[in-house]
Order: sequence, then structure tokens, then C-alpha cells
Amino acid sequence: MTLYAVTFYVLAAIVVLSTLLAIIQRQVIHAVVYLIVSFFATGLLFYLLGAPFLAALEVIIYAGAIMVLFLFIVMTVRAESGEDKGEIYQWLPAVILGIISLFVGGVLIFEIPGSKTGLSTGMATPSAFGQFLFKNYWFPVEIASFLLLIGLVGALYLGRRESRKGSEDRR
Amino acid sequence: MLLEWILGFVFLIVKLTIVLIILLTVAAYLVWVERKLLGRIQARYGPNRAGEFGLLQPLADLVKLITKEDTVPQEANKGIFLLAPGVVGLMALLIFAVVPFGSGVTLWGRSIPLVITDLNVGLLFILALSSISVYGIALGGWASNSKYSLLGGIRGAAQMISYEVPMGLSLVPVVMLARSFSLVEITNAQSARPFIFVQPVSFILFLIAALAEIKRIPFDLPEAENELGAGYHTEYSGMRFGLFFLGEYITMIILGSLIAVFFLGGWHGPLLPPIIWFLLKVGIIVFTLIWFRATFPRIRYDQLMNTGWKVLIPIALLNIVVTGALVLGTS
Amino acid sequence: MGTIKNLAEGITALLKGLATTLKILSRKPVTEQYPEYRRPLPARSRAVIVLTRDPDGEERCVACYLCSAVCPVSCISMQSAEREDGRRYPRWFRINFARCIYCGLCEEACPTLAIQLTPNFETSGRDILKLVYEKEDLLVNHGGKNNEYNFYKRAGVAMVGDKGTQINEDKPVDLKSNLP
Amino acid sequence: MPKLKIDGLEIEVERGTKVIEAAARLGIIIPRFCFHPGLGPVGACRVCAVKFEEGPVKGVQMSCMTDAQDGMVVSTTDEEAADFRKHVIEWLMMNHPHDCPVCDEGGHCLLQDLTVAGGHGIRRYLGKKRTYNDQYLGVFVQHEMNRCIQCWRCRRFYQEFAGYRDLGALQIAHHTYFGRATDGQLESPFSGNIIDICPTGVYTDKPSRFTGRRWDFERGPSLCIHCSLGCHIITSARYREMTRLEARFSESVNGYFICDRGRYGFYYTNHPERPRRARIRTEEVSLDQAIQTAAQKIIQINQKNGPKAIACLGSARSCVENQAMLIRFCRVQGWNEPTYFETPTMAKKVKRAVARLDEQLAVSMREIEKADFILAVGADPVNEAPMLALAMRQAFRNEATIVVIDPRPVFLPFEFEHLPVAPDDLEPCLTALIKGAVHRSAAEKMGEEALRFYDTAPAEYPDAPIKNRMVKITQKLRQSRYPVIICGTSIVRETTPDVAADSALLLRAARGRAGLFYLMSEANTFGAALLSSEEGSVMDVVESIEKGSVKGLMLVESDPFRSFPDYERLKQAVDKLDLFLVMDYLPSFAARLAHLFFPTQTLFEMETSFVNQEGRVQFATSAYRGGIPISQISAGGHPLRVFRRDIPGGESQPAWQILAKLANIISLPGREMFSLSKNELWSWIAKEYPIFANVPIADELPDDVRVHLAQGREKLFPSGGQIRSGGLSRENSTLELVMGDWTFGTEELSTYSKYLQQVEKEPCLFMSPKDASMLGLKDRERITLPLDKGRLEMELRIVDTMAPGVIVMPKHRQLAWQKIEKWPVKVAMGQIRK
Repeated sequence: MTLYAVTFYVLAAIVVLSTLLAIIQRQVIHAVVYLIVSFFATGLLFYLLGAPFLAALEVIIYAGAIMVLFLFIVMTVRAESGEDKGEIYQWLPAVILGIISLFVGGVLIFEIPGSKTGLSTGMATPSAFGQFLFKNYWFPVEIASFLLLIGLVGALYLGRRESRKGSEDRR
Repeated sequence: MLLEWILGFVFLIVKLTIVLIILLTVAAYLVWVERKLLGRIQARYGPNRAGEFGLLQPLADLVKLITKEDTVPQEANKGIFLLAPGVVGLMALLIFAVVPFGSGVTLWGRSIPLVITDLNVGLLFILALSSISVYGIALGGWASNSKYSLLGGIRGAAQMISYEVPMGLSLVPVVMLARSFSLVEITNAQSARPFIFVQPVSFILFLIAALAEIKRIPFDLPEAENELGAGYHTEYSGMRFGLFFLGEYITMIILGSLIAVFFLGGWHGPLLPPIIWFLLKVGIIVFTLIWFRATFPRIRYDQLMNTGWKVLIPIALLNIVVTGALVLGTS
Repeated sequence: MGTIKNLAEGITALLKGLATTLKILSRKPVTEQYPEYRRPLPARSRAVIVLTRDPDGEERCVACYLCSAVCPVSCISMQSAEREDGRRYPRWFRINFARCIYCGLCEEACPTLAIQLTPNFETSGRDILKLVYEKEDLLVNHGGKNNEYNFYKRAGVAMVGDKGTQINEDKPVDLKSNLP
Repeated sequence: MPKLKIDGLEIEVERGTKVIEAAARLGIIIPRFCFHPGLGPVGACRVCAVKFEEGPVKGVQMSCMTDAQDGMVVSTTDEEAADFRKHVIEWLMMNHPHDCPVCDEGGHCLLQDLTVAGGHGIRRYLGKKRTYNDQYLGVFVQHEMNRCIQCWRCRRFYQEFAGYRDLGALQIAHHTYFGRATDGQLESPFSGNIIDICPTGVYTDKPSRFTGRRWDFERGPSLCIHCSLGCHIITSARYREMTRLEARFSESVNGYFICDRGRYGFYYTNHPERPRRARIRTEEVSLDQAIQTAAQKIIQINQKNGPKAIACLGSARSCVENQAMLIRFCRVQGWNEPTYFETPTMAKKVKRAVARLDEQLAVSMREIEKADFILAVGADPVNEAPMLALAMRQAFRNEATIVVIDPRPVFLPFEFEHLPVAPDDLEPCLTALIKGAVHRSAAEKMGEEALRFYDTAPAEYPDAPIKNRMVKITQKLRQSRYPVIICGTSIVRETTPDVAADSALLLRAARGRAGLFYLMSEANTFGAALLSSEEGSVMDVVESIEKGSVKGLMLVESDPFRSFPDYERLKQAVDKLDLFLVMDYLPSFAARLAHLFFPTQTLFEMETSFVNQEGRVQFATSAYRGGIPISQISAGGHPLRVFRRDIPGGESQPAWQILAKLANIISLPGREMFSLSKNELWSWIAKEYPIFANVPIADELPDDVRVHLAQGREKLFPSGGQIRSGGLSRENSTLELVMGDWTFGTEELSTYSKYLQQVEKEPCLFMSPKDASMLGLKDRERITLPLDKGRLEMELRIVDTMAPGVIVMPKHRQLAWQKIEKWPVKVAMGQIRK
């Protein structure tokens, strides 16, 4: 086992564990913190697999922006953790689904021959990544950005209506 | 092969240690410099009791901070409360890993680059880490279980994610011109002409956004003493407060370095050795930051948000489009 | 057009501010260096409290409780008592300087000029109990701001002399005679 | 009823009301120095001037001298009147010295207040001031005559209200002097009141001289427990020390004044030897530890000797709460009921008195002032309950006839008829008077028993001199419209309270209105009699100890060594005990002997209630938290500079709380648990004793409530047919020893006061001239008096105002009189020697 493999497995374990912890934490803030750790480790995994740009994006966007918004909301509404311990049957579907996916994962790893073949790690430099994305997938990218634009305009519109109704202050 | 690897590793450790020690010392003395400068700007002496000219003041501060009682408020979320200052300090230190402070020296036949690691996505790395350091503030504020801290934390989170966008966008033209995310590459791209002359708009945008990002006056709303006590670190004491403090001053140095690297041509300069040039540029920027602090009043929260979203981002976007067009046109 | 004008004005204002601070940077500080240079304080400045004595060398304080009553932070406490010769005096008198705000109201309330504030302000220490002064610590050997005043010469009680012998007093009424 | 208008407010008052009082009723307090509601107007100070705008009087007039009349329109704020008042104060202040800082009145001085209120801040008069020499007025009152503003209040109280002559006005005009002819202790036992009423600092409280200012004191309404009257007082405490006590106005009990025993008797609270810590034998332990030990001991004795092997003694000086909790404690444990009285006789007398007092007959001291004929039987007011003497004096001033039937040499500060008869003859003498004044038809109307009572009463008293004097008295009684009978309970016989009550009933039937007023021995004697159901006494307990059936004794604020007649016997009995448990706040003899001692709180440290002798439940708040006074801890120097959480000596707790804690530890499973809440205790009292049901205990300081055993439940005229004819059966060879009280020196609590100890007189034996001449003894000779268990030595006083055949002696602190086997004591004449 190379240093490379060790790093991979450690990171993978961190991702799985912290995600699991994020799910089972009762304190919302703690869940958020574990999720951040998970994203951070995922970013490192990307880096390990030769995609530094993706790694950076993962951290910036998921850990740095989306989770901050989560945190922001949790802090402002001050969601308290429920004191009551959940009934066991609430966990049942999750447990069943988890067992099934573990089983499928096992089958996937040990039985499907594709998992045995070596995978070459290509260094996805930012420019290569950009070239690839905008040359092959310019249309989906444009559609996605258009959707985002619509979302942005919509949010702006809703926000404006809200503030106009309010009062005279010109913020 | 193995020897080579071990040697490289040893060099790395030595380099890390030297940089870390210098960085911490400089950060500590930066406190002294700032207090001294602020004092003089207000026609006072500033610290002048501990040692000649108060030069031992940082040491005294350190002793004080370490020996002070480390209090944790009742009902505070203890784990997160203890973790938060660490996040701030660590992220600040990590950013410095990709900052090049010289062109590289040759020692015992080995060429040693004067950067801890020349990451190919160095710029993104910086952005990523600065976005992570939001957590130190937000979580610290939340975990203190104090209304001042919470308000400080919320303000900090909102301010930092708002200004991350213009900060990132203002750097896009730089990347376009340098055609690389690597900080060394960007520095080298300015060997002839620093980007400040090519991209003055970018420079001003970055300066403003970065000031807001490191929460210095006039953007120190998360700590606003007269409204929030000390904002997110109201409840911290002793060395935990010291970590917040340290983080702030390291980020000042980092901001100086980044502006030097992105806009002032890094270590490039005539006559003087590169490292001196670099330090000079950093020093000028840091002085400017202190000068700003001595001059400008804190801006209002709505003004902060309006400036960020309605002024800086559109200008940054416009700047990207114009730069892009020019770059396409010239190539 | 207005926006550009505003912008220009704003930028000039910022630059002006920066220029001002830069100018002051070169100025000599106005601070006086305290332990090296002790500024002479006026006699009426308010710091450590003392208990003075009257011209006869007796303690002036009669423990009338007015200072403790007027003290806004309740830092003065005492117990009055009667000396063998009938003089009213504080059996103990305590000022908690850790609490005192040096407002000077006690001095103003004092009818016998006993309690006075002095310009001596250097009392800091490490033990808070050392800031609690007892009568022995407070008593001085002089009359403070007014050396002449003697309360008992004007009070009308027989203390520093018999009835009718003090300032502005008639001889005592003779009970045995009906003459006016 | 005149109707007038003061400052635009209309009010209707009784005829004869002064304008100043009418204004006070509206809440307008017109400035005054000489006027005092207890003393009335005199018009000496001129500071109550108001403007009469309309009506029969016009212009600026003294509101205290003007009767309220119809149609008056009065302005108190009129400029002319205000200016007048302002000048009056300036004149009064002309000679007033500038000695407020060394004057104890400063801070609650009427003159100071009005000077400030009048705006007279700076003296304009620069001439010489008039001075006076001061006098020594004794232990209680400090004199500083320079301060006088000639309001005459002191003289009017001292001479007119209280009836003593030694303090008064001397000199004339501008030189008027208030004092005594020569220096010396004031004779009146009410002298302290001149301190209260003096509007400035001429008379100040000597024991509390220079101890503090009014604003520094912790003050609270409380009760005086130095006799059974229960006067209302205000306490002042500072630095954990009770420093001063003043009279509190009470409409129906003491009015505006109190006696010196009440005013200066409280020093037992600060007594330097007062036990403040729990003790096991001589070892000081924590209260909890002592309670644990006591519980173990009690359980041991209970298991070994049964529940009846522990006896409890309460006391009549304890509050209702303590007495009730002790009873509850004993009932829950299954013990015998606690005992409150020394002898079975005393228990019976008090219980009869309590049983006979009902709503219609019982009178308060204010009502006594309105009586026109007062008949005191076996009562010595100045010595037993001084304030009663003042109330009787007010009746005298209203031209009432006052008759005292008592063997002792009774002194009262007014003219009265004294019929000195032996204790056995009190009842015949009383009933003879009643029979002479009441027609038989009145008794007939009241039924058979009344008639029997009337018929058995002797028609006349056999002794000729007294019989002759009774003729005039009977005539007066026949003319009276409101007679009141005052009956003592100390020296009288068992049946006397009943006879007094029956006589009062008869008088009421004949005169239409009559009152009955019992005097009792201690502050809560009435409460003890109401609460305790058995008629046991200390005597019975001592007998049980001697027999060996009682192994443990628990004393709750009781010191039988003081009151039990046979000291030696009691001491031997106590020595036999397995467990001797004492709860008290006094350094009493019993406390010193205790195997287990618990410190309790005095009335000033807890919220309590007492029932006075007319059945009035009265309440007291706690003045301060308790603990060793700072002055005692620091030995006069400055307070110690130590930080501690607890109060030094602050372990004392109300006795009833200690009892509750003890009970909760002893209690077997299934038994009732006691709560430490006062309200819970009171609800128990109300449940067990329905007459307490309407006591408003939830209030912070409830108003007084009178409780009386319901009328009609008692058989009336039980004394019918039992009255002896009296006078004739006296043996000539023996003298009866009567032990009475003195104002100072006999009441238990006040004997611990160092100031009262200074004024108490040497104990002496009183004898009538007839007996003395038979024995050949002279006045002021030292004699020896033989008693059952030894002899006493003291001075002899021959007084002609006492009954022959009787010798009188005080139960004095300085006298070891507890050498008596049994009451009543007969002393063989020949054995009294020089």
C-alpha cells in the first residue's frame, strides 16, 4: 500500500465518518460543523485524485459559501436541539436503506470487474478543466447560468417588493 | 532517491520553521507598530514602558495573555467555543504557505524557492482558506452564548461571504493577465510592469473587499466596540483571545503580501535584493492599513451591504468583461 | 453627473482625512510622562481622604455620620462614641478606598472640617484590604485647608470650656435669680 | 358637628376638635412644636399659624388653639401664614446652638426639619446666644438645655400627663428652664417619654447616646414584652445590636407612650453573656449536631421509659408560635402536654381569668381612660404594669374615682382611695362594695346564680376604719356611669378572677356599662392559658422527677430557677435527670446547667405574635437578623477585617423552628412532619384553636385582633355561695408573706438590662406600723426573715399604707428568695428578728 493509498483511505474514512456524524447529531450547529469537515475532506480527495481546481471549488462553494448560509440561518433562528430522543422506528427506514446501500456497495467493489482495473489519474489543471468544460459542455453551462440568472432576478424581485411595502426609508 | 526525498523534507521543515517564527514575531511586533503609530497619529507616545520605546511590549502582552484566566461562559457550547479561535489562527497561518516572498536562492547547490509551496491553484487556495476562516468567527460568536457575540458572529459571517464575491471577482482579471493561478507565476508575470498600473480598478476593488474580509476599520462591524462590546470575541479571554488577535495581525501581513504579489509585482524591483523589495511593499501596505484605521470611521451596516452587492460586484463584473475583451483583442 | 460629483467629493474627503492624520504623525506628542514628571496638583483636587485635627491637636471628627450618609457609594463607616470627658468621637472610622469615587461630597457635608480630600492620589496596591483605611491611617497632624477652625468653640456644648465661655455666648442663665 | 374647609378640602369633625387635628385627619400636617396629640394644645410655640379666610375667626391664628367651627375656611399655604411661620422658626432658632453634629436628635429632629423646610438656612442674628447649664437627670435622660425652644411638652407630659412633680419649668420669660430643682435621677418610671416628645435635642436617650443616626438604624414595629400589656414599640438596631427603643402609637393599647421598663429593658438581647451557640454540656457544637444528639437522647429515653418520661416546660414570655409548636410537638410525640405555670394555683387563676374575659366586658387601656370609677383588686399598676397607671391617671384627670383594694403599699401618681386588706379579704371587700352599690333587683334580673352570688356576698366589711371609708366609695360607685374593675392575678386567691368577673357582670346589669381588665404576670400569659389544655404546673413536674417517672426535661425559653419557690428542691430534681434540654436566649441559670443547650432568637430577631392580657393578638416584625454585635466582637475597636459567609453568633433560631427540626428527626415513619413555615404553623393553630381562626396571619404586619373564649360557654357566677365573710378569722400569731413586683428589678427579661440594674432599688421588706410596733422593730433596720428552707436578710420599711397582718417583699433579682416550700407562706411573728 503506497502513501498515496493510505492518504486516500484516511480521507475517505473521514468523509464517511463525518457525514455519518452530521446525520446523527442532534445539535444543528454540530451537524453543520461535521458537514464542513466532510466537504473539506472531499475537497482534499479531489486534490488527491488530481483535480486541484475542483478541490478548491468544492471548498469555496460548498464549505465556504453554502454551509456559511446554513450556519447563518441556524444562528439567526436559533434552532434549539430537541431534547427528546427519537423513537427507534424513526431510524428504521434509514437503517434499512443504509444496509441496502452498503450491500450494493460491497457487491460493486468486490464483484464488478470494473472496480479491479487501474484508473489513471489525469492532472486536471484549471486551464484543461476550463477548456474541457467550455468546449464540450458550453450549452449546459449556459443553460445552468441562465437558470441562475432567473433565480437571481426572481430573488431580487421578491426582495424589492418586500422592502417597498415596508416603509419610506431608502436603503 | 530516498536521501533526496528526506533532504527535501528537512529543508521544508526548516523553511516552515523559519517562516513561522518570522511570521509570528512580525505579527507580534505589528501590534507594537500599530499601537505606536496610532499613538503618534493621536499625538501620544504609544507603548513606551516595557523596554526601550516599549519594544518588549509584545513580550509583555504575550506573558499577560498566557497567564490570564481562560474563562468559558456558563451555558456556552464548550467544544465549539474552544475550537473557534484555533480555526481563525490556523487558517491565517495556512494561507501564508502559498505566498512567494522572493525569487529563490541557491544553497549548497540546491535551488530553494522562497515560497513554502508553489501551488498551481494558489489563488484559489487562498480564497478557499479565507472562506473557511468565516467559521472561526461565526462559530465563536454563536458558541459564546452572548447576544453581543452572536450579533458579532452573524455580522461577521454576512460581511465575509458578501465580500468574498467581489474579492474573488476582482482577482479574475489578474488571473486572465497572468494566465495562471500560481502566485509565483503571477509575480513573474509582473516582472516588467506591476498590475497596479494595468488594473487600477481591480486593485482598488481588491483593497476594499480584502479590508472588509479581514474586518479592519472601516469595516470592523463584527467587533464594533461601542455597539457589541467586542463582537464575536467578547467572551474570550487569555490566549484564546490572543489567537483571534494573532489571526487578525497575520491576516494583515497576508493582505500586504497578497497585494504585493497580485498588484505590486511581488519581489520584483530594481537595485535592491528581491526579498527587501517584497518586505518594503508589504510594509507600505500594512502602514496604509494602520493609517486607514487612524483616519476612517466605521461605516454603517446597510452601507456595507449596499457597497458590497450593488457597487463592488457590478464594477468587478464589468472589469472582467472589459479585461476579457481587451485580452482577447490583443492576443 | 451628480454621482460623479458625489464620488469626487467623497474621495477628496477621504484623502483629506488621510492627509490630516499623516500630518499629525510628524507632530510631537503632548503626553506628560507620569512617574518621571509629576504634575503639581491644585490644593483642591480630590484624592485620598484624611481626617484633620483642630488647633488644640484633638481630632476634629465628631462622628456625626453626615459623611457616611451623603456618600453615594457607602464607602464610609464609623461608630461614634463618647470619650470620658464627654467629647463625641469616632470609636472607629473606616473608609473603603476600593469603593470611594473621590466625589468630595463627604468633605462638603462635614460640619467640623474634619474630613478633607487631599491631592495625593498614589494609593494603588495589590491587596484590596490595604485600600480599606482605618482611623489610624486617616488621621493627620494638621488642620488641612483651614487650620483655625474649632467646632467646639462655636457649638454651644460644654466641651472645650464651660457653657457661656465660647464664641458669641452669653453667660448661663442664673436659676436662682429672677433679675433679668 | 362642625364642618369646615381646609385647603379646599371639606371635613366634618366632632365638637371640640382643634383645627390642627382636623387638618391632620385630612393628611395635612401643620407644623407644630408644642402641640402633641397625646398632650393637647398649649399655644406656646406659635408655629402652627394658619390663615382663617372665612367663618367666625379671621386672619392668622394658631390652629392648635382654635376649635374647629362651622363655616371655617382655612388655608395652611397662605403666604401671610407661611411667612409668619418662617419668622417664628427664625426666632426659635435665634438662641439655638450649632451643635447638630454632636446632637443625637440630629436626623429625626422636628426643629431641624422645620428649619430646613422653612428655608431658614443662614442665621441673621449675630448677637450673643443665651446659654443654660445642664443637669444630671439620671441614667436614662441626657440634658442639654441650650437646645430648648420652650415648647413645654416635657413639663406637660411629666407633670400633667404622668403626674410626677420632680421635673418642671423653672425661671421666667426669656429664661424659662426645664429641669429639676437639683441634679438627680428622674423619679418617674415614664421619664423616657420626654425624649420621644421633645421636638429637639434637649432630652436625648442616654444609653443609646452617640450610637448612630436614625437613617442608619434597622427599624421595625415591635412589641414590649416586659409586662402583660403588650405596648407597641419601634426598635432600632445597628451593627447587629439593638440600640434603641421608642414608643409606637397604638390606638387602643399604649397610646403615644411607654414606660421606662419597656424602653430600657431590651438589653438582654445584647447581653454579652447571651449564649449564642448550641452546647452539649460545656462543649460548643453546631446547631444541627446538637439537634441530632438531642434526638438520639430523646429516642433512647422514649424507648426505655416510655413517652411520658419527658416533660416540657414552656414559658409565658415566649411568643404564641413557640408555645403552640411546643404543644404540637408534645402531642405528636405522645408526651404529656407542656407546662407553663409554676404552681397549680397560678395556672388556675390565669385560666379562670382567660375563661371569663369576653367581648363585652373586656376593656382596653383607652377605655379605662374613659371610665369614671376604677376599682383595682389585687393590682399594683406602677409596679406590675406601669402603663396601666398612666391610663388610670388619665381617667383620674377626667374626674374618675379610683379605688385600690390591695394589701401592698400601692403608690399611684394621682389621688386614689387605697383599701389595704389582706389577700384573703380582697374578695369580701370587693363584693361588699358591689353589694352596697348595686340594688338586689339588678341581680334578680340576671337569674338565680347571680342572686346567689349577691346574697352570699357580705353586706359590709368588718374592719371599722375601712368600713367607714367604704361608705363614701359606695356612694360614688352608685353614681358612676362607667365602672371598670381591674383585677390582678399575682397575689390574689384562686377564686378572685371569678369574683371580679361576676362583680363586673353585676355592675353592668346595674349601671348599664362596666368593664373588666385583668393584669397578668407575663407578656404571653394569656396565650399560654389559651393554648395549654392541662392544668399541670412546674410543681407537678418536680414531683414526677422525684418519683422517677420523668427522666428528661425540656425547657423552652423558661427558667424555673427564677420563679420556682424552692430552689434547692428544683436543683436536686434537675440533677437526677438523664436529659436536661434547654432552649433560651438568656444566660439563665437553667441554661448554664443544661445538658443540651440550643440558642433561640429574641423577639427582635424573629417575626412573632403575643396575646396581651385583654386577649389582643399583636404582632411584631423582626428588627434585625441577629448575631453577636459588632461592638462585642471587635471589643470597641474597628470591625474585624475578615471575610466570612456566616454571621458570627448568628446560629440562633426561633425556638419553634428548632422544635420543628427536632420533631422531624425524632418522628417515626407515619407521624406528621413539621414545616418551617410560619403560615403553616398558624393554620395548625387556627385548626386546633378556632378562636384564632380570624387572625390575619398572611399580612406582613397584621392589625391587632382580640380573641376571647366565646361567651355563654362558661357557667356564669360560679363563685356564688363561696365568698368568705373575711376580716374576722385572722390569726394574730402569723404574718402572711406577699411577694409582689417592682417596676425595676423583678421582671425576668428586664433584670438583664444593665441600665435598669442601675436604677433598681435595694430589695426591702414592707410591714405595717401595727405589726412593727408589736415586734418592736424600727424603720430601716436590717432584719432576718425566716423561710421554710433558710433565712433572708434585708432592710425593713414601715409603711402605713399597707394591710396589717401582711408583710410584702419583691421577687427581686438581688434576693435569693426561692427558699419556700409552698404558697401561701405564713411567717411566725416572733421569728422576725433584727
